[in-house]
Amino acid sequence: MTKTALRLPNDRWKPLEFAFWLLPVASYFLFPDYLVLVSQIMIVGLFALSLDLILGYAGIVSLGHAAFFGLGAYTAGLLSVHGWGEPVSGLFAAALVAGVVGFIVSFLVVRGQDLARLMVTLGIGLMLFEAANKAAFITGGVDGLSGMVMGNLFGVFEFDLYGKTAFWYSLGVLFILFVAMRRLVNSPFGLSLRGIREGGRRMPAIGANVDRRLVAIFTVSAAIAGVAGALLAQTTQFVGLDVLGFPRSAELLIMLVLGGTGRLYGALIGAAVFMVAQDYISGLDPAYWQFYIGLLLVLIVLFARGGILGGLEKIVARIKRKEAA
Amino acid sequence: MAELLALDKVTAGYGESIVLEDVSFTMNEGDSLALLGRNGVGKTSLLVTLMGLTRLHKGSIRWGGADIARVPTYKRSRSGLGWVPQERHMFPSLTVEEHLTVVARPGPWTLAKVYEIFPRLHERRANMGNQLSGGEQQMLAIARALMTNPRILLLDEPMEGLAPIIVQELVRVIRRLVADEGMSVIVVEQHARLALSLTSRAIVLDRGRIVHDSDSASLLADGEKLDRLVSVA
Amino acid sequence: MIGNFIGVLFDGIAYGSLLFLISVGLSVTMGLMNFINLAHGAFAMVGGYVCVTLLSKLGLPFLATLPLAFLAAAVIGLVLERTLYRQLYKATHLDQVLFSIGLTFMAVAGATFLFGPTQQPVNLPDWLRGQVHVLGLDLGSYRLFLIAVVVLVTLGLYLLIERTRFGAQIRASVDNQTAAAGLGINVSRVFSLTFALGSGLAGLGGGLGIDVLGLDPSFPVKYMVYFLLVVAVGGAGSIKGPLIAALILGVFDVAGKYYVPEVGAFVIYTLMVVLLILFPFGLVRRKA
Amino acid sequence: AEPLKVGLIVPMSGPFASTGRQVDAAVKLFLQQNGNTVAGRQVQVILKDDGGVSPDVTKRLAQELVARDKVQVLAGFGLTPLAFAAAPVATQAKVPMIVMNAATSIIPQRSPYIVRTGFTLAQVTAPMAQWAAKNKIKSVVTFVSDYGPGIDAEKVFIKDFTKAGGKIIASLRAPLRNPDYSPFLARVKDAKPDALFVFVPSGEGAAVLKQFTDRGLAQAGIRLIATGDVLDDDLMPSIGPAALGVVSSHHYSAAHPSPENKAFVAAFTKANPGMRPNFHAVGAYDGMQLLWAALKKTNGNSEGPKLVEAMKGQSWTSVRGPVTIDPATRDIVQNVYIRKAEQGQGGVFNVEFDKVEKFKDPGVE
Amino acid sequence: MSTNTLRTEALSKQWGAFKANTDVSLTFEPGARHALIGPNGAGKTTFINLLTGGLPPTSGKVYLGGEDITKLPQHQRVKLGMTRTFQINTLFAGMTVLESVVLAICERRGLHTTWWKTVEKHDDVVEEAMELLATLKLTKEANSITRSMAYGKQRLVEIALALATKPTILLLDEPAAGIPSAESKELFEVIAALPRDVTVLFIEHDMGLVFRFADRITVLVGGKVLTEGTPAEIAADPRVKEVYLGEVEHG
Ligand SMILES: Nc1ncnc2c1ncn2[C@@H]1O[C@H](COP(=O)(O)OP(=O)(O)OP(=O)(O)O)[C@@H](O)[C@H]1O
Ligand SMILES: Nc1ncnc2c1ncn2[C@@H]1O[C@H](COP(=O)(O)OP(=O)(O)OP(=O)(O)O)[C@@H](O)[C@H]1O
Ligand SMILES: [Mg+2]
Ligand SMILES: [Mg+2]
Repeated sequence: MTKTALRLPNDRWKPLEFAFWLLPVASYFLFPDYLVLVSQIMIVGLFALSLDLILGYAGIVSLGHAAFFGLGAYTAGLLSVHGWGEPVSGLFAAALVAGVVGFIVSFLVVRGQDLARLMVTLGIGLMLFEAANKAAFITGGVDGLSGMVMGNLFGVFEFDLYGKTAFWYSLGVLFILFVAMRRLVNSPFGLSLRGIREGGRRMPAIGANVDRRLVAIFTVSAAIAGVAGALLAQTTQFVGLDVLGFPRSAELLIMLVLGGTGRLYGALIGAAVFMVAQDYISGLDPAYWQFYIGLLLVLIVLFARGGILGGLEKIVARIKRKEAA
Repeated sequence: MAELLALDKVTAGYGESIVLEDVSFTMNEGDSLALLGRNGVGKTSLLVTLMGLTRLHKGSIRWGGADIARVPTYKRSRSGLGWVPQERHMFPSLTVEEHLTVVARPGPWTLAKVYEIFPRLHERRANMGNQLSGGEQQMLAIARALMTNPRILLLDEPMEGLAPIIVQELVRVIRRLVADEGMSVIVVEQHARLALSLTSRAIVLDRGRIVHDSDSASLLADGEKLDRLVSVA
Repeated sequence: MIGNFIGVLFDGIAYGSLLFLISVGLSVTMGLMNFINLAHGAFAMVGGYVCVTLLSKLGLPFLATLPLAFLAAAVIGLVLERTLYRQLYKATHLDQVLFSIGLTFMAVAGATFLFGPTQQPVNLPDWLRGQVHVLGLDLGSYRLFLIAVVVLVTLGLYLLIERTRFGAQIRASVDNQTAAAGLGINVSRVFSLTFALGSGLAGLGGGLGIDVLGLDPSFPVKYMVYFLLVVAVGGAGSIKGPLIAALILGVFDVAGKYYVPEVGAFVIYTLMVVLLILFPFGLVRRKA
Repeated sequence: AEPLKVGLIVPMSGPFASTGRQVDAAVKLFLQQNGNTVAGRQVQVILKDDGGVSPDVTKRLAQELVARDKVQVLAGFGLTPLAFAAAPVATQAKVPMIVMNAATSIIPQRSPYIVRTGFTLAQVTAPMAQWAAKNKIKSVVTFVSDYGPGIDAEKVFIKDFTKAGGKIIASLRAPLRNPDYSPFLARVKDAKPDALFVFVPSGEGAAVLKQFTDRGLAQAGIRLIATGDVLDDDLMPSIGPAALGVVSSHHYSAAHPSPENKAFVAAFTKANPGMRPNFHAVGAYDGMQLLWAALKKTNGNSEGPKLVEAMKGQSWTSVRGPVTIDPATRDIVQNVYIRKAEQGQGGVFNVEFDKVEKFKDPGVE
Repeated sequence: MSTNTLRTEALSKQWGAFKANTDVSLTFEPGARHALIGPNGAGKTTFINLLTGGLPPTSGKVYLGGEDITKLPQHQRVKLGMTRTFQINTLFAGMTVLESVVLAICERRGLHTTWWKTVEKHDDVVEEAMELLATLKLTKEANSITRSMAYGKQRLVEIALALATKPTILLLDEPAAGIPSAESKELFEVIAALPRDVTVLFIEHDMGLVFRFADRITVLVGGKVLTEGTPAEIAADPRVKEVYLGEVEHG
C-alpha cells in the first residue's frame, strides 16, 4: 500500500481552504461597510477555535470559557488604561495571564466527566465574573473599563472609526494562530487528544498520562481565548463585564457546535453564520429575532447532525458514494 | 411441521453499505441451526437483521407466517425472538435481578428457573450490570433472553468467555430445550464443531452470502470441508 | 442566636426545596433519559404562565392551577417529544444542546410576543401569604407549603422510578436502547411518557417557583444555571441526589448570605465546584 | 434637504427588553404626534437591538450606523457600559448622542457630544435621603444589588442621610444573580431599623417587596423607602398590592398630575394596550422633544457640533414637569418627586406628595 | 531477583462486603508463559486490573523487579514495560486502525510532545505501524474506522495496540475470545513469537489454547489461588476438574 493511500493526519492545504481564506480578504473590498462586523466575527471565531481545541479534540466541554476571554480582555484593557497601549505586546501579556490561570484551573477540570466539567467551568466563570464585579476599583465593575488608549499598530496604523486597522490586525492574528493550531491538531500530540476523546479508558493502557495531556491543551486553549479577548478589547477600546459572562460562554458553545466540532473550520464557520444571521435577522425584526435564530438552530440540528460542516460532510459522502456506485 | 422463520433473498446492511446479500433459508418449529463463518462475514448482521436493527434493502422475512419487515424491534421480541447479542449489551444502571424482571414475560421460564441454570447470577443478583465479570455478563445475557420466554433463541457466540464447566452446562441446557421443549435456536459459534454437535442444520456464510447449507451431521463428518469453509482462506 | 440559626436553616431548606422543585424535571429528562435538555426552563415557564393566566384571568384557585400547569407542560412535552425530541436521542450531546437551546430561544421570543417582556403578577391566596408562628419562630406559610410539596413529589417519584417496572424500563431504555428494544421494551413509548413526566414536573416547578423567582420571558435562561447546578451536583438520574444537593446548596447559600453577606455570591459556586471535584459524578451516583 | 437619520440603539431582547419596548413605543408615539418632519428635515429613525449586555455590540452598531447608514444622531443607550462604549464613536464621528436611559452620573463627561434626557441615579437618590431624615426616620439599613448603580445609590444615600443627621445601621449588598432575598431581609428584621432603603435593578423589585411584606417587616415597624426604579411603572401591575405604602423618590410617575402627562399617558396606553409608560419612555419622549427643539433652532442644520450647541440650555415642560438641559454639563435638570404607592384607578400608582425642584445631578462622592 | 520479575504479595480487592481477590501472592519470572484460569467471576480480570493499576488494591503489594509499584499510576507501569489487553474491547472507536496503532507507537516513543510536525511526516512510525498490522493480517483494514469493523477484527486491534507498546510483560485478558479457533491459534503463534524474555500472562477459557501455550497455570477460584502448576499437574487435579474443567476432553 502506498503511503498516500493511508489516511493519516496531515496539514496539506486543500484548494477549498485557499478559497475560504480569500473570503475575508474579499469582504474587505466587497463590503467595506461591514468591516467591524467581519472583524468581530474573526475575533469570536478565534475564541471558538480555542474552544474547539478542548471540546472538539480533547472532548472537554466548557461553559466557562469566557473566563479566559475576559482575562485576556482585561489584561489588554488594563495595560492600555495604565499607559501601555502597544497592541501586539498586549496580546502576549493577555495570552500569558489567561494561560497561567488556565493552567491552574485545568487541574480542577481534567478529572470528572462531562456534566461535572461543564459545571466546574461554569462555576469558575461565574466566580470570576463576580470577582470582577466586586473589584470595580480595578475593572470598573458593571460600568465597564473605559479610558483605553490604544497605540498605533506597529507604531504606524491608527485604529480608525471604520475599523480598517482592526480588520487587518484581527485577520493577521487569526491566520497565524490558525496555522499553528492546524499543525498542532494534526501532530502526534493532536492525535493523542483525539485518542483521549475516542477511547479515554485505553489511553493509560498504552502509556499516556491523560491528565497531563489535558492540562496542556487546556492551557493552550485558555491562552488563545485570552488572545481573542485582548483583540476584542483592543479593537473596541472598551471592556465590559460581559466579556466574563455566562451568555458569552454559552453563545460560544452554540457557535462552535453549530459550525461543527473537531474540524477547526467549524469554529470559524459557526461564528460567521451565527453572527451574520443575528445581525441580519435582528435588523429585520429587532424584537423577536431570537425566535428565528432559535428556529435556525433547531433546523440545523434536525437536518444536519454534527453542525453545518458535519451535515455538509455527510452530503458530500453521499454524493461520492452515488458516483462510485 | 409448521414453518417458523423464512428469509427470502434478504439483502441488508448498515446505512448505505451492504453486508448481507441474497440470503434465503427456512426454518421450521423446533429446528436448530448453526450459523458459521469467518470473522466479519455477516453472522451477527444476520441475527440483528432478524431483530430489525439493520437496514433491509431487499427481500422479505416471514416469522410465524407474517412478514415482519416493517415490524418494530420490540414487537419482534414480544412475538418470540429471543436475542442474545454478541456484545452482551448490559444495562449498567440495573441490577442483575432487574435485568431479568424488566424483560420478563409469562411462560415456563421464571426467575427461579434461570437462577437454577446459572447459580452464579443468583449469587451476584444485587450487582449492577456493568459490575459483572465478562462471563457473568454472558450468562446474564442468555438468562435475560430466556426470561422473555421466546419461541426461538438467537445465540450470538453464547459460549464466549464462559468457563468450560459452564459451557458444558449450557450445551446440556440447549440440547434439552431443543429436544424436550421444542424450542428453536440459531447458534453462531466460533467453535464450529461444538455448534454442529448441538444443531440439526448448518449454514455457512462468506462475505454476506450463503456458501453452504446442509445438515449439521454431514458437515461435521466432512472435517476437511469444514476447515476449508470456516478457517482462514 | 439559636433562633436566628433555626430561622436561617428553615429559609435554607425552603430555598433548597424550591431549587429542587424547579430542577427535578431536568433530573428526569437529563438524568434518566440522558438527554441534555436545556429547554427545561422553557417547560417550567409554560407552567408559570399557565398558573398566572389561570389565576388572574380565570380566577381559579392556586391549588387548582398547579395540576393544570403540570398537565399543560406535560402535553407540550409529549407533543414535542413525538415530533422533534425523539429524532435526537441518538444524536450527540452537543447536538442536543444546540437543539434545546434553539427551542429555548424560540420559547423566549414566543413568550415575549404573547405576554410582553415584563414581569407577570403572581397573587397567591391569603392562606399562603404571611407567616405562621410555631414555637416562637416565624415561618413563611408559602415556604412551609413548598417543603410539603417536595415531600410529596419525592415520595411519588421514588416509588415510580425505583420501585416499579416502569422505572426499570426507563433505566434500561436509556442505558441501551438497542438492547432494550431487542428484549421487548417499547422504548419509544417509555421515552414519550418519561419525557412528558419530566416536562410536567418542570411545569409544576415553574408554577410553584414564580412567586419567589418572578416570571418574565427570560425565565428559562435566567435560571438555567440553577437547574444544571442542582442536577450536576446531585447526580443526574436519581431523585435522592438532586434533593440532597438542592437542600445543601439552599442552606449554605442562605447561611452564607446571612452570616457573611460580603461574599454571599461566591458561596454557592464555591460549594458547587468543591462538591463536583469531590464527587465528579454527583452526590448520588446512578451508574457504577 | 436629505432626511436626517437617527440611530436608536436600545435593548429589544434579553433581560432588558422592556426598556427597549418603552423607548421604542415612546419614540413612535412622538413621531405619530409630531409628524416626521421638523424644520424642513424629514427625520428617519433606525432602530437597532443591542441585546443590552455587550458593549462591543453596542459600539459596533454605533460604528455601523455612523459609517454605513450615515446617521447624524445617535440615541437610546439602555445601560451605562453601553453608553460608555459608544461614546468614542460620537466623539470621533462628531454626532450628537442622546442618552435616554443610562443613569450613571459621569456619562456626559465621556464625550462632548453626549446629552442626557433621562436622569441620574444620584439625582433621584439624594432627595430620598433628605426626605427620610426630615420625616422621623432616624436609622436606616441600606440594601442594594452589588453592582455599579447599586453601590452608587448606597453611597449617595448614606452621604446625604448621615449629613442630615440620620444613622446607617448596616449596609447590605445582594449579588446580582439572586433568586431569594430571605437571608438579607432576615438580617434587616434582626437589625430593627426605622426604615429599609432599597435599590435593586427593576424587575427584582417585585421579589423584594413581596418578601418584605410576607416576612412581616412592615408589622415589625420597618418602613420601606426606595428610588423609583424599584417601583417602575411598567412593573407596578406585577408588584401589585405589595407596593402599597412604599415611599420612593423619582423624576417621573405615570400618575404625575399635569395635563401634559395625562394626555401623554392616555395616548401611550391607547397605542400600546396594557402597557403603562415609565421613566424610560419619558426619557425617550423627551429625547425626541429635545432633538426637535434643537433642529428648529438650527433651522434644520444637523451638523453635530451645531446641534449639540443648540441642545444646550433648552428648557421645556416635559410630561414629568419642567426640565432644562444644563449647558455646562449637558445633563438634565428636573424636579424630583417623593411619592407613595397607592391604589388608584386600574392599579397601584406612585402618587407624588412632595418634591425637590430643579434638582441638578449631585454626582457620586 | 531479576529486574523484570513481577510479583504480588497478598493482593486483595474488596467491593463492599464482596471479596473479588483475597491474598493473591504470585510470581511471574521473565519469559514465563503463564495462564490464569478459573470460573467466571473468580477475579481474574480484577487481578489484572490490580497488576496494571486499573484498580487500586484494598490491601497487598505489587512488585516489579523488587521495586514496589503498588501506587504507580497505570501509564507509568506501561512505561516500565507492562501492557495489558482488555476482555471487553476498549478501543479508539472513531479512529482508523492505523491511527490507533500509530498513536500507541508515538506514545511509546515519547513523540506526543511534538506539535510542530504532523503525524504523516513521521515516516518511521508509520512504517513500524504497517509492519505490526501485517503480522496480525490487518493491513487491509488499516484505513477502516474501528467502530465499523466486525467483532473479531476488533479483537485483533486490541492485541495490536498492546504489541505497539513493545511490552516486556504482556497481560492478555481472553485474547482469543470471539476469534475462530483456527485464527486464534494463529494469534497465539504471533504471541509465542515474541522475544523469549517477554513475560506473557494470559487469561483464557479455551483449554486447547491454554494447554498448548502455557508452561505454568494458576487456578483462581472465588478470588483465591486454588493451585498452581504445570499444565500436566493442573489437568490431573481433581479439584480443578470439579470447579472449572468439568468433563472436558482437552488437548
Ligand atoms: N455498525 C456497523 N456499521 C458498518 N459496518 C458494520 C457495522 N457492524 C458490522 N459492520 C460490517 O459488517 C460486516 C459483517 O459484520 P458482522 O459483525 O456481521 O460479522 P460476523 O460474522 O458476526 O463477525 P464476527 O465473527 O467477528 O463476529 C463486517 O465487514 C463489518 O465491518
Ligand atoms: N465494580 C464492581 N463492584 C462490585 N463487584 C464487582 C465489580 N467489578 C467486578 N465485580 C465482581 O467481581 C468478581 C470478579 O470479577 P472478574 O471480572 O475479576 O472475574 P473474572 O475472573 O475475570 O471472570 P470472567 O472469566 O467471567 O471474565 C465478579 O463476581 C464481579 O461480579
Ligand atoms: Mg459477530
Ligand atoms: Mg474476566
